[in-house]
Amino acid sequence: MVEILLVPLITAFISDIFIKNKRLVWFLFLISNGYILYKLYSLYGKWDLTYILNTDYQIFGAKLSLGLSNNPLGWYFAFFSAVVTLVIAIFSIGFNTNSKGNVAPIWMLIIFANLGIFYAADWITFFMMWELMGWTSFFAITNGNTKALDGAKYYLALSLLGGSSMLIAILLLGAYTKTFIIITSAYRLIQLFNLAEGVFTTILLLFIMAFFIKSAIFPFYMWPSKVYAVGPEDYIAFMSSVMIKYGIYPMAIFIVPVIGNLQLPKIFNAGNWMQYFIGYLGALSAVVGTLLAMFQTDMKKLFAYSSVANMGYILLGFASMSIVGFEGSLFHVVNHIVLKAAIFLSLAAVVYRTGESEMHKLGGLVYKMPITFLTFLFGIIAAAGIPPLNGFGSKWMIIQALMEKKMVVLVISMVFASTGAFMYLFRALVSIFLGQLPERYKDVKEVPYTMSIPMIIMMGLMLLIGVVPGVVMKPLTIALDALGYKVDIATWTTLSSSFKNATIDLKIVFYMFAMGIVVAALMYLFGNKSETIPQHDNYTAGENPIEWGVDADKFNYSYSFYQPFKEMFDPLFERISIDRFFSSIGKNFEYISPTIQGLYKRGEGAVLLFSIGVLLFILGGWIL
Amino acid sequence: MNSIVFLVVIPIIAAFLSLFLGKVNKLIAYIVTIFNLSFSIVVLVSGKIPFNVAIGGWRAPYGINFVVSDITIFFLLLINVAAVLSLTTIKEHMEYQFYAFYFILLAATNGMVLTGDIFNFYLFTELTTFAIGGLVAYKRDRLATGASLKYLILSSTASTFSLAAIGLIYKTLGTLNFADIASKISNLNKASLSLILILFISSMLVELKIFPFNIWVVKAYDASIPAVNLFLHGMVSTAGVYGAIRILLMVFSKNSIMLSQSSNIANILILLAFITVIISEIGALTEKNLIKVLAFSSMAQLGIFLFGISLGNYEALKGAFYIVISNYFAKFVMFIVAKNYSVIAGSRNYEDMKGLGRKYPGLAIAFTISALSLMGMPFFAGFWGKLSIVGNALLMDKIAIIGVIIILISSVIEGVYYLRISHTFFSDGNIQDTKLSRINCVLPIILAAVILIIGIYPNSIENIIWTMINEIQNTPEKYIQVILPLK
Amino acid sequence: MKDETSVLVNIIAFLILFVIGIYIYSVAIDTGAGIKITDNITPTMRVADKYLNKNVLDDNSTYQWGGTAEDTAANIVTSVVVDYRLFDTTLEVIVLFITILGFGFVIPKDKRKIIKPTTILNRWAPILMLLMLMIGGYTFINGHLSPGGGFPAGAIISTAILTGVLTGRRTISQKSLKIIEAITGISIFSIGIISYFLTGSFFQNFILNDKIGDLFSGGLIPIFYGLIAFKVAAELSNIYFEFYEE
Amino acid sequence: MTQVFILSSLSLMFIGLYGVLTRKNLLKIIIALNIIETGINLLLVSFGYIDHGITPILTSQESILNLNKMVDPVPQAIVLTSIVIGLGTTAFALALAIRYKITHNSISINASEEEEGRGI
Amino acid sequence: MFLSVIIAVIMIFGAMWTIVTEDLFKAIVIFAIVSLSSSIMFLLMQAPDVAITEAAIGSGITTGLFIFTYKKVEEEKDER
Repeated sequence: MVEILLVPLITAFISDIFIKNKRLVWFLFLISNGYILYKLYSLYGKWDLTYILNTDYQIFGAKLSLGLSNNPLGWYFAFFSAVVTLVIAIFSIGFNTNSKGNVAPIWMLIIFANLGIFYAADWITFFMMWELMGWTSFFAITNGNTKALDGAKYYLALSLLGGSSMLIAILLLGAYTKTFIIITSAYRLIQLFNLAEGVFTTILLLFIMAFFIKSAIFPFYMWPSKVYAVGPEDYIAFMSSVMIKYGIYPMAIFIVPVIGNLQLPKIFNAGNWMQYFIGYLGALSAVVGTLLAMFQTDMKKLFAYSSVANMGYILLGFASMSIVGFEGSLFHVVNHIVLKAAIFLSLAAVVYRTGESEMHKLGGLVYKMPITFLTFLFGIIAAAGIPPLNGFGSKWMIIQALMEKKMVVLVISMVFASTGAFMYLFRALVSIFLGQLPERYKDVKEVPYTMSIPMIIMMGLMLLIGVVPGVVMKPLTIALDALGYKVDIATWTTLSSSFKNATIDLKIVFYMFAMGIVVAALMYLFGNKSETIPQHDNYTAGENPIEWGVDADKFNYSYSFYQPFKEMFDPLFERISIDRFFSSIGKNFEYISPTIQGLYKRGEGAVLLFSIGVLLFILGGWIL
Repeated sequence: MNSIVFLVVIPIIAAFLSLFLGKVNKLIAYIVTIFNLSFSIVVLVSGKIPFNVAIGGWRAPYGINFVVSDITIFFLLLINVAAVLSLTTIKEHMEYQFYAFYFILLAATNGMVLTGDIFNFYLFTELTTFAIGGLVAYKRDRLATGASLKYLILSSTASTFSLAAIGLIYKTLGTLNFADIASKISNLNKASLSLILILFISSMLVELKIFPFNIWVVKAYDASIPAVNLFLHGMVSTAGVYGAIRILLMVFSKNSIMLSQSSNIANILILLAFITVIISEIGALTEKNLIKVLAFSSMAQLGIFLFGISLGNYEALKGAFYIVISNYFAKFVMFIVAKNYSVIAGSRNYEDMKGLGRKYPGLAIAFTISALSLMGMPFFAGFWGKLSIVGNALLMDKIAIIGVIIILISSVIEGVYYLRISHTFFSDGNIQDTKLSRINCVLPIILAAVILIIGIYPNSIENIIWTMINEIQNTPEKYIQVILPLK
Repeated sequence: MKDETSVLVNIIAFLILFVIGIYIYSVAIDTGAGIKITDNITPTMRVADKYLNKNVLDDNSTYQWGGTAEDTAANIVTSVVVDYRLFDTTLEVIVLFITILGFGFVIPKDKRKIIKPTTILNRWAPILMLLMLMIGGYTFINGHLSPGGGFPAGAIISTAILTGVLTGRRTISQKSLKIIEAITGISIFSIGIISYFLTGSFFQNFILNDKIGDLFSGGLIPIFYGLIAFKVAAELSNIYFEFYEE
Repeated sequence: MTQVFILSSLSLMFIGLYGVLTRKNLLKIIIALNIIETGINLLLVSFGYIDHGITPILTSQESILNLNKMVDPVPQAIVLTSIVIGLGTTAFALALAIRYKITHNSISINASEEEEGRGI
Repeated sequence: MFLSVIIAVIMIFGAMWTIVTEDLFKAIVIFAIVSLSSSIMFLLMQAPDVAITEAAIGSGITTGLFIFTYKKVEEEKDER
């Protein structure tokens, strides 16, 4: 089992040596990803495989032993992220032929950490992989260009903060429950609840803070927009789809079981206050994510906030604490990996060809890049949760579970968020692909084969999971069953909801939609053609706005698409801005630091401070 | 094993000889340092480790004696290895005074670690102060004179404080020998003991670079030539750390590991420790000069070390040892890399060193590895130290918990500014092609490899540290019967 | 002229000293158990008792005037400085060596004018030099009998050389001073090494069986004091050469 | 009798410390440092002093008889060394002060360290 | 007995005066007096060895050094 971790490490080392020639390095990257996928596939079902490495490093009196275990949930996350990583690997061979920096070695290290996180058996290994992933992703994001520095610095500070809060939580847990193994520490933590409630809540809150920072949930939702806009696009596709799930996995394996069977008084007999706390945070991040996504002009930032919203849905699924809700959110995890990867791959293709990521500067690419358009369209439909594609199933199960638990406020916020999703997804589709093609992109061609094939694979995946959810649900339910949850194994095409005998058969839904598309295509072919007028004529009466000294793109209809909607929410966002709060903390530190440097640079108060130090000792030694 | 005194005598004789041999000095410096290192290795291997050497034939409490125990040998090796490594960075011809100062510094730091007599320890500290004062002032330009003068004034006032403490110890306990003091310390009046402790600790903390006492650090590091930075870091602060362990933990703490009888002095030490950490991290945040950044960061690491020591339990002490080791190797790599890059880029400002990481990847990777180890990232040596210090501090009283939280926040700050520096190394910049000889790329890579090995597989270091902690655990009894059996 | 920052610093300094003073006072009058810093402990309760009775090695050996003892220096302070704790004094010589070396290294060397010595000084210079040399010689030769010792002797001899420098007479060149300094330093430590080979432990006194009180008693002590005297004299006169270089 | 010695040396130390803390002129600071050194030496010797003690030098047989009235020799040995350390510190500090005067062309301690002022 | 009190008083006032005076040369001279009186104090404390050393080194050489540096520092006469 340990060779699945060794392979990425060795390839990282080798590709670091041959960093100069790109072809070999990216080819190695592809092979190792393929190997990992194959190895994961062979590990399916063998849940008792463990690998223990005991060092004689003493902590709390006992010798520390680091372990990896093939737990079912870890396998589930690892397998599906490996599938998507393989596809991205194929894509990035073509993408990186002419890019400056080479992110492959760092990316291999991140994949090593990725597998380590999903397979860690005890908290110390988990923490080691977590921190390794933290700083390696900093180097992957910046990858040599300095304009990415302050966004990456922001992300680094947050992830280090998350890491430290998790370190405190792990050590408190280790001290009070005498074990670092994740599963046993969960059970003992529950007994600890009635012994020392204060410690219990601090441990839980610190864990939740660390996981929310990594998964960009409500209080820490700002970093994705700063980071996704500047990083290398193929790595960002990996980061936005897989790496944002690292916070969700420990929630699923540790926090949810602990909160689930806590004997806390139930509020409106739906769930204890912890569930509501998580639920409201999920709802907030869904709503805020959607709203902010609407106001963005950069397409990568737009989809960064859409990731925040989707993380919100997953949390809502956890908050319902019902089996169907839990399954729904885990199913949504895979759906989101697939659809986010598809969307970011197509964005990468757009950036690869046009080099532009501001939406109002693009337009009309549908004629030049049809396959990218189709992938983007499928991604949009899946993200919006429209039936034939995979987004629908998980959202449907989550809303069912929330309704069954009568958490009405959460349901309303989820529905508001998914309708909001229509708005910004449609806006992205229209401004990038539809509309008129600016002159400068006249000679844009479709991306080469090595990049369009993975996009087609992604489309196929989305359709497959959409129509036959069993592909994901069957391994998921088997995994949950192996973990000890009372769950019945899902069938290939039907999804069971939390109400009695209300299942839904997705094959029929697919047939209906197929017929709908056929009718739409007929109407389009035989309807009267629309004649195209140059875009700028309609408001500049044939004049060329450049003579007015104004940037023509600002007049593009998709410039501030939802201006009225934005004015409605602006007063809200002006006053409370979490983003300003965090960056102001950073600014304060940078403000104090010159004064301290001044103190040390002059250095003439040395003896005075020496005697003040002696004074401090005397006051301490004498008075205290 | 009386010949251990050669470790101190040979460098002093070499110092006298260095007055005449202008050109040959560098060769003699190598010979003497390698002699010291190999001699201490022979003593380590000889296996007669806890032994006591009475100088001049007079037995322990009456004459001066050298004590060699597990901790002594460990720190002796650290100092001598540091001396050999920092000699390799001296390229150009140095005047004979530089080598005289260097020999005396070598003799003094070895003596500080070996001696078992408190006045002798004071004398060796004085010698180190003068040697470092001379070395810092070696460039004799504006910055160096100011730094050396202010360091001298501060350290001579500090030494008068420790002289007063020695006088008080002699007046009350009547002896000057560490072991004798350790055995008689408990029948001292509590107030008098805290007075003696305060005087002694205040002069000790000047060398340990703790907040109110460390105003001299940044100026001294910035004003001196790179080789002297390595001396300052490798030899002087290691000897200072040894002094803190030997005196604060073994001599003045009777039975409990509690740093001192009066627990509130320990609380003040914890308070000062984490204030040093947070202040030096914030100070380094916007610092542009690479050497000053390293000076701030070494203050922070020693702050964490003092925090680990004064927590008062053995696992936190083990963490403090890990921090010392990781800081020792990491800072070595960083100073060498800083020297090489500032020679190429022409200025010590890390923004002008853009793109050097691409031209000399070995150095930049070594720098990043040591930066990560200082930040306490897993898979590097610093992590094991941070783990046990944070773990044990959480279970202590309130002030320790606040201290741990502040230390973790400052390690976040440290992470931000270190990775920003290593990012500027790797980012693309136009650097004209001055050829850097391959051999000084090798040294940082080896040291970075050591950090990595300790990080991944800490067992080897763990056993060494536990032998030392066992020695501290049953301190006075084992220590005294090594020195005073002849009574 | 005093701007307000220095007034503030003065007040802070007063405050600090006041608090330290009160603290020391409170420790002095503390009534807790255990040895306090104020109760007078006579030398007999200290390590010094063995030095006074000269019986460090075997406990009940006594001595009388003119007889032999462990360490036959009549002046017990010299016995402590040069015999029992000799290593401190050798380190002391190194401290002086380093600081004077630093002094010569750091001081800016620029052209200095020579003031013509007054006639009185000119006339009296040789007599003064002789006088100084005699006093210096006396102090270190019987350092172990009467008070005085290596360090003051060196200072006095160096003043002899100072008068030579003042009156412009070329007594000793700087080069030879450096040589003397190095030779005496090395010989101090080589005696230590010889005693290591002879008697197995460093700086052990290997000339024994002298009698207390007579001139050449005290084994190695007069030799050490002589070497120290010459070394200190050489070093200090190095300083004087800095004063009045031609 | 010993009270006078201890109190006077303590006050010397405090005056010296006050001088180091407050004076701006470098030479003044070094003088204050020397005053602290002298104070410390006096303090150490006064620790060893006993009332009506006699000098610890054996002049004749009867001085051997009343050994217990002799003053403690060990602090005197320490002070011998510490005086020479005081000399060393002063010499080194003064040389640096002269160099400081040339490079900073002012001997007040808070002359700024940055590049102005002619340096040799 | 009260000789020691007189010497102590001289020392303390001399020390205070040295610290307080503005003129550098006067400070050096008074410092010489203080160190000489401390050498006498050593004599009163039955420590002749230390007294001689203090007299020779403590007041002799140190005062000479101070005067030497005073001459070098005072040459430019622009003491700010």
